[in-house]
Amino acid sequence: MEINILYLLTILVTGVIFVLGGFFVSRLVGPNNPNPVKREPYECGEIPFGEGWTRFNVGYYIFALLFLIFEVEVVFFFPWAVVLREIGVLGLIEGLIFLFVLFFGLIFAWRKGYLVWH
Amino acid sequence: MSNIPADTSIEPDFEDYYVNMGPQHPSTHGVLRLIVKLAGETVLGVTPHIGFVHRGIEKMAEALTAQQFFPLTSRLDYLSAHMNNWAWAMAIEKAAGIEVPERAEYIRIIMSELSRISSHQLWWGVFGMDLGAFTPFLYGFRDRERVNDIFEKTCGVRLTMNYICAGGVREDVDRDFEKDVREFTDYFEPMIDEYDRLLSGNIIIQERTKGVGVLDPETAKQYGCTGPTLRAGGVDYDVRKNRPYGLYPRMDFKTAVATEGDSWARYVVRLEEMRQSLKIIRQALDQIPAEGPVRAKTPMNIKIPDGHYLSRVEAARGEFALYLVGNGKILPQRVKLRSPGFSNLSALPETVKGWRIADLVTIMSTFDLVMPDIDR
Amino acid sequence: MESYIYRTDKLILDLTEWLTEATGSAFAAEVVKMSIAAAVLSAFVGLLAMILIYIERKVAGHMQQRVGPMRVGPHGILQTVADSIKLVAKEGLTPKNADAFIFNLAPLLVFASSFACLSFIPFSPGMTIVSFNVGLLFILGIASVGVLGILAGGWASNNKWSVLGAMRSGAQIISYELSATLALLAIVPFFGTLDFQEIVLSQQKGWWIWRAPGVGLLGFLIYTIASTAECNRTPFDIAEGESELTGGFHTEYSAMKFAMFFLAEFINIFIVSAISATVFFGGWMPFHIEGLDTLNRVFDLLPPIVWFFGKVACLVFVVMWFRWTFPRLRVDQLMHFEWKYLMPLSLINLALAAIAVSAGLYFFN
Amino acid sequence: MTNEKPPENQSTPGTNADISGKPIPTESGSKELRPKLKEIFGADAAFAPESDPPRITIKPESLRETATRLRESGFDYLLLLTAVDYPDEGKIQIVYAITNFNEADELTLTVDLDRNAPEIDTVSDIWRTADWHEREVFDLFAVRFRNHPDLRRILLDDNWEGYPLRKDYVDNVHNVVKRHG
Repeated sequence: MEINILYLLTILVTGVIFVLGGFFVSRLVGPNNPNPVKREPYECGEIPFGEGWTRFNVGYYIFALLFLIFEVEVVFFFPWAVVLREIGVLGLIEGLIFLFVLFFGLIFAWRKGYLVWH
Repeated sequence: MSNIPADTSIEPDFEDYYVNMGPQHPSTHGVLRLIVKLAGETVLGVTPHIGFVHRGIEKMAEALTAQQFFPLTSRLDYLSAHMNNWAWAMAIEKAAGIEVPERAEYIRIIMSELSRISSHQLWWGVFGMDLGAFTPFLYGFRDRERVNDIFEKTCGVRLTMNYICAGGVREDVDRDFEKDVREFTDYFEPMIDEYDRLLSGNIIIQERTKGVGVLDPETAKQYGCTGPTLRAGGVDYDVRKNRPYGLYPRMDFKTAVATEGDSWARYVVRLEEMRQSLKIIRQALDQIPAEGPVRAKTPMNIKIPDGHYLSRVEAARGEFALYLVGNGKILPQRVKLRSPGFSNLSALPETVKGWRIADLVTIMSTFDLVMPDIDR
Repeated sequence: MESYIYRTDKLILDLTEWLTEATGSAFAAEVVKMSIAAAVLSAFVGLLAMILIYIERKVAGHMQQRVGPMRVGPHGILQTVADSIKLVAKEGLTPKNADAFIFNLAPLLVFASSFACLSFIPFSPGMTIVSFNVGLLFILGIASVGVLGILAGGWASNNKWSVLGAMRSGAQIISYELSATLALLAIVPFFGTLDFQEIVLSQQKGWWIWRAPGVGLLGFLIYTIASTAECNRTPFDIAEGESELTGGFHTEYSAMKFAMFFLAEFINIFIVSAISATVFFGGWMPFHIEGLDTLNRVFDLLPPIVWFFGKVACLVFVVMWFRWTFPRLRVDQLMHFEWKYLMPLSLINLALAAIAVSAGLYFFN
Repeated sequence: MTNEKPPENQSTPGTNADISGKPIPTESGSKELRPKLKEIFGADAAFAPESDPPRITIKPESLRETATRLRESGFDYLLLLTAVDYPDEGKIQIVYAITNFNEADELTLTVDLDRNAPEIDTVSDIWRTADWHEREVFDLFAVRFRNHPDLRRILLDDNWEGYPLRKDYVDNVHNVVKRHG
């Protein structure tokens, strides 16, 4: 088990090295002479006005929140799903109740109109 | 608020912000700049800025003789080059009182309808690409090649044909012309059904276009929109029917009209127009006299008599009108080119208001803008 | 004795044994194995991306009645090599108002997470770099780090198009991740493990796509749709949406920084297809029909690794097929489709799967 | 010219082509056009009846009134709006080509303006298509349109010097002029 974590770490580090190596080679091989015009953000060939960092419509965050709720619940399902065959009918019913609550939550959000993109 | 000056920096308030769409943007199809006011994804307003390919063709016209100006008319809406040539030829013929031989009139019709088809083929492909489906683009181009080949055989040119001239057409068609065109019509008619299968039947296309960007007929009329953009709203207006020119009165065809005025309607109208064009081409091929002159005798330098002359044709994008003011010399006093795209584009801000940025692309695509035509 | 190509698990064991003998310690052997794994995986990634990009262009070409790349090398097979050389030789720019650190971190996050995901994939018997007993959960977790990279990259660019693309991808990918997770979760009760090799082994009698009654097929469909969305592929490529957002979150990226996003996209296609192949189509397990021993033996002639890559290739083709057929959805339609159709459907699918398992309702027991 | 094929749809509204299919360059649009125009313009307008389309010269002051009356009597389509420069006569002539979507009647209004300070009322609230057309005329001829909602240059740069479609415009950089006859 521990050796597996070591493996994972190795792979992760390899991935990082792969990227950094790529950047390094690119820096070595490719030209590097930036100038203000080149570094201008792309806005279809016009000089951009204002910043890109603007406040955003709340529509995005509603979905982010919904995701957070559901994803956490879904993670709880994993151990249940793994042992479902061993825990029998009682475990099934308990899981289904949880699932129903989740489903109800979705219906609730739906009826409240949160699933409409603004 | 919708008309903000071009180069002052804008202090965005909390939710709205401005973004330049174009001149270098994949969906503006040419160099059109739209200043889009957004709140999140929703378009609050659009200010078009045009003129990036303004070449001063109207000014050039004042220094060119009638014959010399023909090539420039091909370079307006390069996809309706024949129709634009025709408009100029018609104005000159009207001014100088030139009779056009019958065979030439038929050739003009066939060429115009072919170029309408080729224009719509290109539009159809690009429309698919604007909506994220790249494959239709190449299907459209594949079929367009055939039309271009026909043009190339007769005119020697594939795009800016410069074929229709004062008093007829430049020279007689290629000897394979009739065979080629008939082959093309037989090939292309079932191909429109394939277009339907590939794109029109797709549920995503329908979701993306139905009800999106409704341009109601009253607004469209107010803005002087013409062509499929207007007819999609249920206004049965087609220059070929309402102000017939050439031999169009002899042709039996229907103007393609839809009722909804949305992007889907504009799409359907264009597909139907291709079918109607095929029908016209077939009739013209049946009726065309086998022999005969194709060009009336015209002087090298045509004197344009004093007066005002207006000629109107139905180009692929709508009504192309040409206003010629003569002063008795060979150089015109003034030539005004009324391009369909110019007026169609002016209705865009009204149409896109409240739609999302992806719909802006759809609507713009179904308006079918060609910038050299608008900027002249 | 069967050859190593069929018994890769034996190959690994023998290799470990030999290495332990040669180096004198079990740990040193593991270190050497780690180095081999890292080197092989790096080479594999480079090769995989190039092959996939080449295939994509060829598939697209033939679907569009053209031939695709033809000039560089026979049938253009060296085209992607030429492209990568070009990308390396380009100038990498950082826009002037951008958050430079996050801007450069983003491609790293995206690529490294995809790269790490590869280590869980069971290519062949015994051939998994990291065999966790919670592999499935882990891979889902690591994969979602990639979203963070896209979001961070788009946001750090300080370009309006990129920010729009980042916001879109943020909203989209997290939503579809739910469905993808739920679709896989629905199959978990059937095999009762999260270890990929065990998942494969549980399909000796038949692949879960048809062994699990109905829910397998439904789960596969949901997973295919949701994972296409997770990979930012058409018809769900709104984060890039080049006809709307001129490139979306990677508008400002150039040279190697862009190449990393591009590479990660293709690795992700491979990963989701590999997961799909493993969970629904038996991974490296050959196709067997119980009772028809002759036929089964013919199928056994193909080594497991060929089976695995064959299945993955088919699924990758499906994803490419989508891309060159469908137009793009609009962002609100995309979200509605997820939350109003896919989500309820995946929840129901999970409930049905749970009931089916408890009732012992599955084929080929 | 042979004439064996009769036209198949003779009754198209607005058709003024004879059987041979040759459009007759005479009167435009429906038969009721002339009486209608008489009704609208009365006798005070300079009416050029021989021209095609019918051309009426009106005074700048009566433009808005005329335009409103035209719009009310069904001329719902401003085909184009442009200007013609006559430096010798010291005038700029604004041309309105007006038609309608149903019968396709055509007529043109012309208004003569002083070349040195051309100014006229806008018609962009009557036909909205005039909005951009007036901007174009402003851009190229320096004609000011009173009460125009947004009179900016449309085709040229905001800081462009001069008005190119005026006859006396000289620009040796952008404009290569080759004279004939």
